Amino acid sequence: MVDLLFFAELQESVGKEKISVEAAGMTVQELKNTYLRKYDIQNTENVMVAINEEYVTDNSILVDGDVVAFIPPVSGG
Amino acid sequence: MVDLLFFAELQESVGKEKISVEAAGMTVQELKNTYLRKYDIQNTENVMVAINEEYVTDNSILVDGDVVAFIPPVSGG
Amino acid sequence: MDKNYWITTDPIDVQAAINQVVRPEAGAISTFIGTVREFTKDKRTLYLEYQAYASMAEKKMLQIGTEIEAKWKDTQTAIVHRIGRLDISDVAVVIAVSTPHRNDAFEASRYAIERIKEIVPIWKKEHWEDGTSWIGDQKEQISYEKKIPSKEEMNNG
Amino acid sequence: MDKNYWITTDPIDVQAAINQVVRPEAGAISTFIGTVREFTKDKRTLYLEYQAYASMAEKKMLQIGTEIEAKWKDTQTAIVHRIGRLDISDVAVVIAVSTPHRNDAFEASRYAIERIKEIVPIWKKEHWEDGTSWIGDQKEQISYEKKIPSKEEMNNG
Repeated sequence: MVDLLFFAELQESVGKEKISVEAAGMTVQELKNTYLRKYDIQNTENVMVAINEEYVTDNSILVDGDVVAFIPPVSGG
Repeated sequence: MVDLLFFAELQESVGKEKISVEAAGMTVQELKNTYLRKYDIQNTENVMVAINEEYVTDNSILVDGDVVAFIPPVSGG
Repeated sequence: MDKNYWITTDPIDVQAAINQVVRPEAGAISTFIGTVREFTKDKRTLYLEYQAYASMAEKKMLQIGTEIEAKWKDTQTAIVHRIGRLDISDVAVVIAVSTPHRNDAFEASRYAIERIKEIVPIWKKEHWEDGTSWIGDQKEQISYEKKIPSKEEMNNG
Repeated sequence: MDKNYWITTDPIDVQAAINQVVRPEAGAISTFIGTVREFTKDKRTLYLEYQAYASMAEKKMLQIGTEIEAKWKDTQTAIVHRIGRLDISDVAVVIAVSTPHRNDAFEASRYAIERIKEIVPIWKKEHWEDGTSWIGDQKEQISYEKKIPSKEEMNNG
Protein backbone atom coordinates (compact mmCIF):
# COMPACT_ATOMS: atom_id res chain seq x y z
CA MET A 1 0.00 0.00 0.00
CA VAL A 2 0.99 3.61 -0.59
CA ASP A 3 -0.26 6.54 1.47
CA LEU A 4 -1.37 9.61 -0.43
CA LEU A 5 -1.39 12.93 1.44
CA PHE A 6 -3.37 15.95 0.26
CA PHE A 7 -2.87 19.54 1.37
CA ALA A 8 -4.56 22.93 1.08
CA GLU A 9 -7.07 23.13 -1.79
CA LEU A 10 -6.32 19.54 -2.78
CA GLN A 11 -7.35 18.37 0.67
CA GLU A 12 -10.61 20.27 0.31
CA SER A 13 -11.25 18.80 -3.15
CA VAL A 14 -10.55 15.26 -1.99
CA GLY A 15 -12.32 15.73 1.33
CA LYS A 16 -9.59 13.81 3.14
CA GLU A 17 -6.06 14.36 4.40
CA LYS A 18 -4.92 10.88 3.51
CA ILE A 19 -5.92 7.82 1.55
CA SER A 20 -4.17 4.47 1.16
CA VAL A 21 -4.07 2.84 -2.25
CA GLU A 22 -2.46 -0.04 -4.10
CA ALA A 23 0.06 1.82 -6.25
CA ALA A 24 3.44 0.07 -6.03
CA GLY A 25 5.06 0.08 -9.48
CA MET A 26 3.13 3.10 -10.75
CA THR A 27 4.95 6.27 -11.75
CA VAL A 28 4.16 9.57 -10.09
CA GLN A 29 2.64 10.73 -13.37
CA GLU A 30 0.30 7.72 -13.43
CA LEU A 31 -0.63 8.37 -9.81
CA LYS A 32 -1.46 11.99 -10.64
CA ASN A 33 -3.50 10.94 -13.66
CA THR A 34 -5.44 8.45 -11.59
CA TYR A 35 -6.01 10.13 -8.26
CA LEU A 36 -5.98 13.84 -8.96
CA ARG A 37 -8.28 13.55 -11.97
CA LYS A 38 -10.59 11.32 -9.97
CA TYR A 39 -11.28 14.32 -7.73
CA ASP A 40 -11.62 16.75 -10.64
CA ILE A 41 -8.40 18.56 -9.79
CA GLN A 42 -7.27 20.85 -12.59
CA ASN A 43 -3.79 22.31 -13.18
CA THR A 44 -2.13 19.13 -12.06
CA GLU A 45 1.08 20.33 -13.70
CA ASN A 46 1.39 22.87 -10.85
CA VAL A 47 1.20 20.14 -8.24
CA MET A 48 4.57 19.02 -6.96
CA VAL A 49 4.99 15.56 -5.53
CA ALA A 50 7.12 14.39 -2.63
CA ILE A 51 7.88 10.79 -1.79
CA ASN A 52 8.91 10.26 1.82
CA GLU A 53 9.34 14.02 2.27
CA GLU A 54 11.60 14.67 -0.71
CA TYR A 55 10.49 16.24 -3.99
CA VAL A 56 10.53 13.83 -6.91
CA THR A 57 9.99 14.02 -10.64
CA ASP A 58 6.92 12.64 -12.41
CA ASN A 59 8.75 9.56 -13.68
CA SER A 60 9.71 8.30 -10.22
CA ILE A 61 8.33 4.84 -9.45
CA LEU A 62 6.48 4.00 -6.27
CA VAL A 63 7.27 1.15 -3.94
CA ASP A 64 5.19 -0.35 -1.20
CA GLY A 65 5.23 1.72 1.98
CA ASP A 66 5.93 5.02 0.27
CA VAL A 67 4.26 8.15 1.59
CA VAL A 68 3.33 10.37 -1.34
CA ALA A 69 2.41 14.01 -0.79
CA PHE A 70 0.62 16.09 -3.41
CA ILE A 71 1.91 19.61 -2.91
CA PRO A 72 0.07 22.50 -4.53
CA PRO A 73 2.02 25.75 -4.96
CA VAL A 74 3.28 26.72 -1.52
CA SER A 75 2.56 30.06 0.12
CA GLY A 76 4.35 30.15 3.44
CA GLY A 77 6.18 33.13 4.78
CA MET B 1 30.10 82.24 26.26
CA VAL B 2 30.14 79.16 24.09
CA ASP B 3 30.17 75.59 25.42
CA LEU B 4 32.57 73.16 23.77
CA LEU B 5 31.82 69.43 24.06
CA PHE B 6 34.44 66.75 23.50
CA PHE B 7 33.79 63.07 22.83
CA ALA B 8 35.68 59.80 22.61
CA GLU B 9 39.43 60.22 22.06
CA LEU B 10 39.05 64.01 22.02
CA GLN B 11 37.55 63.88 25.49
CA GLU B 12 40.50 61.84 26.66
CA SER B 13 42.99 64.28 25.06
CA VAL B 14 41.29 67.31 26.59
CA GLY B 15 40.64 65.59 29.89
CA LYS B 16 37.18 67.17 30.11
CA GLU B 17 33.73 66.61 28.63
CA LYS B 18 33.00 70.32 28.40
CA ILE B 19 34.65 73.70 28.60
CA SER B 20 33.13 77.19 28.30
CA VAL B 21 34.99 79.82 26.32
CA GLU B 22 34.54 83.31 24.91
CA ALA B 23 34.17 82.52 21.21
CA ALA B 24 31.23 84.50 19.83
CA GLY B 25 32.13 85.78 16.35
CA MET B 26 34.74 83.12 15.70
CA THR B 27 34.34 80.66 12.83
CA VAL B 28 34.32 76.93 13.46
CA GLN B 29 37.69 76.73 11.69
CA GLU B 30 39.15 79.31 14.08
CA LEU B 31 37.71 77.44 17.01
CA LYS B 32 39.29 74.19 15.80
CA ASN B 33 42.62 75.92 15.27
CA THR B 34 42.53 77.39 18.74
CA TYR B 35 41.11 74.69 20.93
CA LEU B 36 41.95 71.41 19.22
CA ARG B 37 45.57 72.40 18.61
CA LYS B 38 45.82 73.59 22.20
CA TYR B 39 45.30 69.98 23.25
CA ASP B 40 47.69 68.60 20.63
CA ILE B 41 44.88 66.97 18.66
CA GLN B 42 46.06 65.86 15.21
CA ASN B 43 43.93 65.05 12.16
CA THR B 44 41.54 67.87 12.93
CA GLU B 45 40.23 67.63 9.38
CA ASN B 46 38.53 64.37 10.40
CA VAL B 47 36.71 66.05 13.24
CA MET B 48 33.18 67.09 12.39
CA VAL B 49 31.55 69.93 14.27
CA ALA B 50 27.95 70.34 15.37
CA ILE B 51 26.43 73.55 16.65
CA ASN B 52 23.32 73.01 18.74
CA GLU B 53 23.15 69.36 17.60
CA GLU B 54 23.34 69.98 13.86
CA TYR B 55 26.42 69.41 11.71
CA VAL B 56 27.93 72.64 10.38
CA THR B 57 30.71 73.58 8.01
CA ASP B 58 34.01 75.09 9.09
CA ASN B 59 33.03 78.61 8.03
CA SER B 60 29.97 78.79 10.30
CA ILE B 61 30.15 81.65 12.80
CA LEU B 62 29.48 81.20 16.50
CA VAL B 63 27.09 83.24 18.57
CA ASP B 64 26.81 83.53 22.32
CA GLY B 65 25.02 80.57 23.90
CA ASP B 66 25.95 78.09 21.17
CA VAL B 67 26.78 74.55 22.16
CA VAL B 68 29.60 73.29 19.96
CA ALA B 69 30.39 69.58 19.76
CA PHE B 70 33.65 68.25 18.33
CA ILE B 71 32.78 64.93 16.76
CA PRO B 72 35.56 62.51 15.82
CA PRO B 73 34.71 59.81 13.26
CA VAL B 74 31.70 57.93 14.62
CA SER B 75 31.62 54.18 15.17
CA GLY B 76 28.17 53.26 16.40
CA GLY B 77 26.25 50.21 15.25
CA MET C 1 14.71 17.70 13.88
CA ASP C 2 17.35 20.35 14.45
CA LYS C 3 16.11 22.74 17.10
CA ASN C 4 16.83 25.72 14.86
CA TYR C 5 14.00 24.90 12.42
CA TRP C 6 10.52 24.36 13.68
CA ILE C 7 6.79 24.57 12.95
CA THR C 8 4.51 25.60 15.79
CA THR C 9 0.85 26.24 16.45
CA ASP C 10 1.73 28.62 19.30
CA PRO C 11 2.47 32.35 19.04
CA ILE C 12 6.09 32.81 17.99
CA ASP C 13 8.58 34.25 20.45
CA VAL C 14 10.92 36.26 18.21
CA GLN C 15 13.58 36.37 20.89
CA ALA C 16 13.63 32.56 21.06
CA ALA C 17 14.58 32.39 17.39
CA ILE C 18 17.23 35.07 17.85
CA ASN C 19 18.68 33.24 20.86
CA GLN C 20 19.37 30.22 18.63
CA VAL C 21 21.86 32.22 16.56
CA VAL C 22 23.54 34.57 19.06
CA ARG C 23 27.21 33.63 19.46
CA PRO C 24 30.56 35.30 20.16
CA GLU C 25 31.76 34.96 16.55
CA ALA C 26 28.75 36.92 15.24
CA GLY C 27 28.53 40.69 15.17
CA ALA C 28 25.39 40.93 13.07
CA ILE C 29 21.99 39.30 13.20
CA SER C 30 19.43 40.00 10.52
CA THR C 31 15.91 38.87 11.19
CA PHE C 32 12.91 38.77 8.95
CA ILE C 33 9.49 38.72 10.56
CA GLY C 34 6.44 38.06 8.43
CA THR C 35 3.22 39.38 9.95
CA VAL C 36 -0.39 39.12 8.85
CA ARG C 37 -1.24 42.18 6.76
CA GLU C 38 -4.79 43.48 6.85
CA PHE C 39 -5.04 44.92 3.34
CA THR C 40 -3.72 43.63 0.03
CA LYS C 41 -4.54 46.47 -2.31
CA ASP C 42 -8.17 47.13 -1.38
CA LYS C 43 -8.97 43.60 -0.28
CA ARG C 44 -9.37 43.19 3.46
CA THR C 45 -8.13 40.11 5.28
CA LEU C 46 -10.03 39.09 8.41
CA TYR C 47 -7.64 36.33 9.40
CA LEU C 48 -5.39 33.68 7.87
CA GLU C 49 -5.12 29.97 8.22
CA TYR C 50 -1.79 28.27 7.62
CA GLN C 51 -1.43 24.57 6.98
CA ALA C 52 1.85 22.66 6.75
CA TYR C 53 3.18 19.26 5.92
CA ALA C 54 5.02 19.81 9.16
CA SER C 55 7.67 17.08 9.14
CA MET C 56 8.69 17.84 5.56
CA ALA C 57 8.50 21.61 6.16
CA GLU C 58 11.00 21.35 9.01
CA LYS C 59 13.30 19.31 6.78
CA LYS C 60 13.07 21.89 4.01
CA MET C 61 13.74 24.75 6.43
CA LEU C 62 16.84 22.89 7.60
CA GLN C 63 17.82 22.48 3.95
CA ILE C 64 17.57 26.26 3.49
CA GLY C 65 19.85 26.74 6.49
CA THR C 66 22.33 24.29 4.96
CA GLU C 67 22.19 26.15 1.65
CA ILE C 68 22.90 29.40 3.49
CA GLU C 69 25.91 27.90 5.26
CA ALA C 70 27.27 26.84 1.88
CA LYS C 71 26.72 30.25 0.29
CA TRP C 72 27.82 32.57 3.11
CA LYS C 73 30.76 31.80 5.35
CA ASP C 74 30.24 31.22 9.03
CA THR C 75 26.48 31.78 9.23
CA GLN C 76 24.00 30.37 11.70
CA THR C 77 20.30 30.30 10.87
CA ALA C 78 17.02 29.71 12.68
CA ILE C 79 13.60 29.55 11.05
CA VAL C 80 10.25 29.15 12.77
CA HIS C 81 6.85 29.16 11.06
CA ARG C 82 3.50 29.24 12.79
CA ILE C 83 0.47 27.37 11.48
CA GLY C 84 -3.23 27.39 12.32
CA ARG C 85 -5.36 30.51 12.61
CA LEU C 86 -3.47 33.82 12.65
CA ASP C 87 -5.03 37.21 13.21
CA ILE C 88 -3.95 40.58 11.81
CA SER C 89 -0.39 41.49 12.90
CA ASP C 90 0.30 38.00 14.26
CA VAL C 91 3.77 36.72 13.44
CA ALA C 92 3.69 33.96 10.80
CA VAL C 93 7.39 33.43 10.27
CA VAL C 94 10.69 34.46 11.85
CA ILE C 95 14.06 34.02 10.19
CA ALA C 96 17.21 34.89 12.11
CA VAL C 97 20.69 34.71 10.60
CA SER C 98 23.87 35.58 12.44
CA THR C 99 27.15 36.30 10.69
CA PRO C 100 30.43 37.95 11.60
CA HIS C 101 29.67 40.91 9.27
CA ARG C 102 26.42 42.57 8.40
CA ASN C 103 26.20 42.34 4.63
CA ASP C 104 26.07 38.57 4.69
CA ALA C 105 23.35 38.64 7.34
CA PHE C 106 21.06 40.76 5.16
CA GLU C 107 21.66 38.72 2.04
CA ALA C 108 21.20 35.40 3.79
CA SER C 109 17.93 36.28 5.49
CA ARG C 110 16.56 37.65 2.25
CA TYR C 111 17.57 34.42 0.54
CA ALA C 112 15.83 32.42 3.26
CA ILE C 113 12.45 34.07 2.84
CA GLU C 114 12.58 33.66 -0.95
CA ARG C 115 13.43 29.99 -0.59
CA ILE C 116 10.67 29.43 1.96
CA LYS C 117 8.22 30.67 -0.64
CA GLU C 118 9.64 28.20 -3.16
CA ILE C 119 10.20 24.90 -1.42
CA VAL C 120 8.68 24.73 2.08
CA PRO C 121 5.32 22.90 2.10
CA ILE C 122 3.22 25.48 3.92
CA TRP C 123 0.00 26.97 2.59
CA LYS C 124 -1.90 30.10 3.44
CA LYS C 125 -5.66 30.40 3.24
CA GLU C 126 -6.93 33.95 3.15
CA HIS C 127 -10.19 34.64 4.90
CA TRP C 128 -11.34 37.82 3.20
CA GLU C 129 -14.40 39.86 4.03
CA ASP C 130 -16.06 38.33 0.98
CA GLY C 131 -14.84 34.75 0.90
CA THR C 132 -11.82 32.52 1.25
CA SER C 133 -9.04 31.28 -0.96
CA TRP C 134 -5.87 29.25 -0.76
CA ILE C 135 -3.00 31.39 -1.98
CA GLY C 136 -0.95 29.71 -4.65
CA ASP C 137 1.54 32.32 -5.78
CA GLN C 138 4.80 31.03 -4.50
CA LYS C 139 6.53 34.37 -4.75
CA GLU C 140 3.70 36.86 -4.35
CA GLN C 141 4.10 39.80 -6.72
CA ILE C 142 6.81 38.17 -8.76
CA SER C 143 5.81 35.74 -11.44
CA TYR C 144 8.21 32.91 -12.02
CA GLU C 145 8.38 30.63 -15.02
CA LYS C 146 9.73 27.81 -12.98
CA LYS C 147 7.05 26.27 -10.79
CA ILE C 148 8.90 23.12 -9.85
CA PRO C 149 12.22 23.16 -8.00
CA SER C 150 15.18 22.14 -10.11
CA LYS C 151 16.59 18.64 -9.72
CA GLU C 152 19.45 20.10 -7.71
CA GLU C 153 17.02 21.89 -5.41
CA MET C 154 14.98 18.77 -4.93
CA ASN C 155 17.89 16.54 -4.04
CA ASN C 156 19.75 18.98 -1.88
CA GLY C 157 17.99 17.72 1.21
CA MET D 1 12.18 62.84 21.32
CA ASP D 2 10.11 60.45 19.22
CA LYS D 3 9.66 57.23 21.16
CA ASN D 4 10.88 55.19 18.15
CA TYR D 5 14.49 56.41 18.45
CA TRP D 6 16.33 56.12 21.69
CA ILE D 7 19.68 55.74 23.43
CA THR D 8 19.81 53.61 26.55
CA THR D 9 22.30 52.38 29.09
CA ASP D 10 20.11 49.33 29.83
CA PRO D 11 20.15 45.98 28.00
CA ILE D 12 18.06 46.29 24.84
CA ASP D 13 14.77 44.45 24.58
CA VAL D 14 14.59 43.54 20.88
CA GLN D 15 10.87 42.88 21.10
CA ALA D 16 10.27 46.42 22.40
CA ALA D 17 11.82 47.87 19.24
CA ILE D 18 9.79 45.49 17.07
CA ASN D 19 6.58 46.43 18.88
CA GLN D 20 7.08 50.05 17.83
CA VAL D 21 6.70 49.13 14.16
CA VAL D 22 4.11 46.32 14.16
CA ARG D 23 0.91 47.50 12.45
CA PRO D 24 -1.93 46.10 10.33
CA GLU D 25 -0.62 47.71 7.12
CA ALA D 26 2.72 45.94 7.42
CA GLY D 27 3.38 42.39 6.32
CA ALA D 28 7.14 42.46 6.71
CA ILE D 29 9.51 43.55 9.44
CA SER D 30 13.23 43.44 8.91
CA THR D 31 15.40 43.87 11.95
CA PHE D 32 19.10 44.33 12.24
CA ILE D 33 20.75 43.48 15.55
CA GLY D 34 24.35 44.43 16.13
CA THR D 35 26.05 42.34 18.81
CA VAL D 36 29.50 42.52 20.36
CA ARG D 37 31.82 40.21 18.41
CA GLU D 38 34.66 38.55 20.28
CA PHE D 39 37.20 38.30 17.48
CA THR D 40 38.11 40.74 14.71
CA LYS D 41 40.53 38.70 12.65
CA ASP D 42 42.83 37.38 15.36
CA LYS D 43 42.36 40.27 17.77
CA ARG D 44 40.30 39.41 20.81
CA THR D 45 37.83 41.86 22.32
CA LEU D 46 37.22 41.61 26.07
CA TYR D 47 34.42 44.16 26.14
CA LEU D 48 33.34 47.40 24.49
CA GLU D 49 32.50 50.81 25.76
CA TYR D 50 30.08 52.98 23.80
CA GLN D 51 29.79 56.70 24.30
CA ALA D 52 27.16 58.95 22.71
CA TYR D 53 26.25 62.56 22.35
CA ALA D 54 22.86 61.22 23.34
CA SER D 55 20.51 64.10 22.55
CA MET D 56 22.05 64.64 19.11
CA ALA D 57 22.26 60.89 18.47
CA GLU D 58 18.52 60.50 19.02
CA LYS D 59 17.89 63.40 16.63
CA LYS D 60 20.11 61.82 13.97
CA MET D 61 18.42 58.44 14.37
CA LEU D 62 15.08 60.17 13.88
CA GLN D 63 16.55 61.84 10.78
CA ILE D 64 17.46 58.40 9.41
CA GLY D 65 13.88 57.26 9.97
CA THR D 66 12.65 60.33 8.10
CA GLU D 67 15.04 59.62 5.23
CA ILE D 68 13.72 56.06 5.08
CA GLU D 69 10.11 57.25 4.94
CA ALA D 70 11.05 59.49 2.01
CA LYS D 71 12.86 56.71 0.14
CA TRP D 72 10.52 53.77 0.72
CA LYS D 73 6.75 54.13 0.74
CA ASP D 74 4.80 53.44 3.89
CA THR D 75 7.63 52.41 6.19
CA GLN D 76 7.85 52.67 9.94
CA THR D 77 11.23 52.57 11.69
CA ALA D 78 12.55 52.17 15.22
CA ILE D 79 16.20 52.43 16.24
CA VAL D 80 17.67 51.87 19.69
CA HIS D 81 21.35 52.02 20.59
CA ARG D 82 22.88 51.02 23.87
CA ILE D 83 25.83 52.86 25.44
CA GLY D 84 28.17 52.14 28.34
CA ARG D 85 29.99 48.88 28.86
CA LEU D 86 28.91 45.96 26.69
CA ASP D 87 30.16 42.41 26.96
CA ILE D 88 30.58 39.80 24.23
CA SER D 89 27.26 39.00 22.50
CA ASP D 90 25.47 41.94 24.14
CA VAL D 91 23.14 43.80 21.80
CA ALA D 92 24.53 47.22 20.85
CA VAL D 93 21.93 48.32 18.31
CA VAL D 94 18.53 47.23 17.06
CA ILE D 95 16.90 48.56 13.92
CA ALA D 96 13.37 47.49 13.04
CA VAL D 97 11.60 48.54 9.86
CA SER D 98 8.09 47.51 8.90
CA THR D 99 6.74 47.77 5.38
CA PRO D 100 3.83 46.31 3.45
CA HIS D 101 6.21 44.19 1.33
CA ARG D 102 9.45 42.51 2.23
CA ASN D 103 11.95 43.90 -0.27
CA ASP D 104 11.57 47.43 1.06
CA ALA D 105 12.04 46.20 4.63
CA PHE D 106 15.40 44.63 3.83
CA GLU D 107 16.66 47.61 1.86
CA ALA D 108 15.55 50.13 4.44
CA SER D 109 17.10 48.38 7.43
CA ARG D 110 20.33 47.96 5.55
CA TYR D 111 20.27 51.65 4.71
CA ALA D 112 19.67 52.48 8.38
CA ILE D 113 22.76 50.67 9.67
CA GLU D 114 24.96 52.28 7.00
CA ARG D 115 23.65 55.73 7.90
CA ILE D 116 24.13 55.11 11.63
CA LYS D 117 27.79 54.51 10.90
CA GLU D 118 27.97 57.80 9.01
CA ILE D 119 26.05 60.41 10.96
CA VAL D 120 25.03 59.28 14.45
CA PRO D 121 27.40 60.62 17.14
CA ILE D 122 28.19 57.37 18.93
CA TRP D 123 31.68 56.03 19.52
CA LYS D 124 33.00 52.59 20.32
CA LYS D 125 36.07 51.95 22.43
CA GLU D 126 37.52 48.48 22.03
CA HIS D 127 39.02 46.89 25.09
CA TRP D 128 41.35 44.30 23.58
CA GLU D 129 43.41 41.77 25.44
CA ASP D 130 46.43 43.99 24.78
CA GLY D 131 45.13 47.55 25.12
CA THR D 132 42.30 49.87 24.19
CA SER D 133 41.40 52.06 21.26
CA TRP D 134 38.58 54.27 20.08
CA ILE D 135 37.38 52.97 16.73
CA GLY D 136 37.29 55.66 14.10
CA ASP D 137 36.38 53.90 10.89
CA GLN D 138 32.91 55.09 10.18
CA LYS D 139 32.14 52.22 7.89
CA GLU D 140 34.33 49.44 9.23
CA GLN D 141 36.01 47.48 6.44
CA ILE D 142 35.05 49.94 3.75
CA SER D 143 37.24 52.96 3.27
CA TYR D 144 35.45 56.10 2.21
CA GLU D 145 36.95 59.20 0.70
CA LYS D 146 34.25 61.36 2.13
CA LYS D 147 34.67 61.79 5.86
CA ILE D 148 32.28 64.67 6.36
CA PRO D 149 28.55 64.42 5.57
CA SER D 150 27.50 66.39 2.53
CA LYS D 151 25.73 69.71 3.02
CA GLU D 152 22.45 68.03 2.21
CA GLU D 153 23.07 65.35 4.80
CA MET D 154 23.99 67.89 7.41
CA ASN D 155 20.94 70.05 6.91
CA ASN D 156 18.46 67.27 6.48
CA GLY D 157 17.75 67.25 10.20
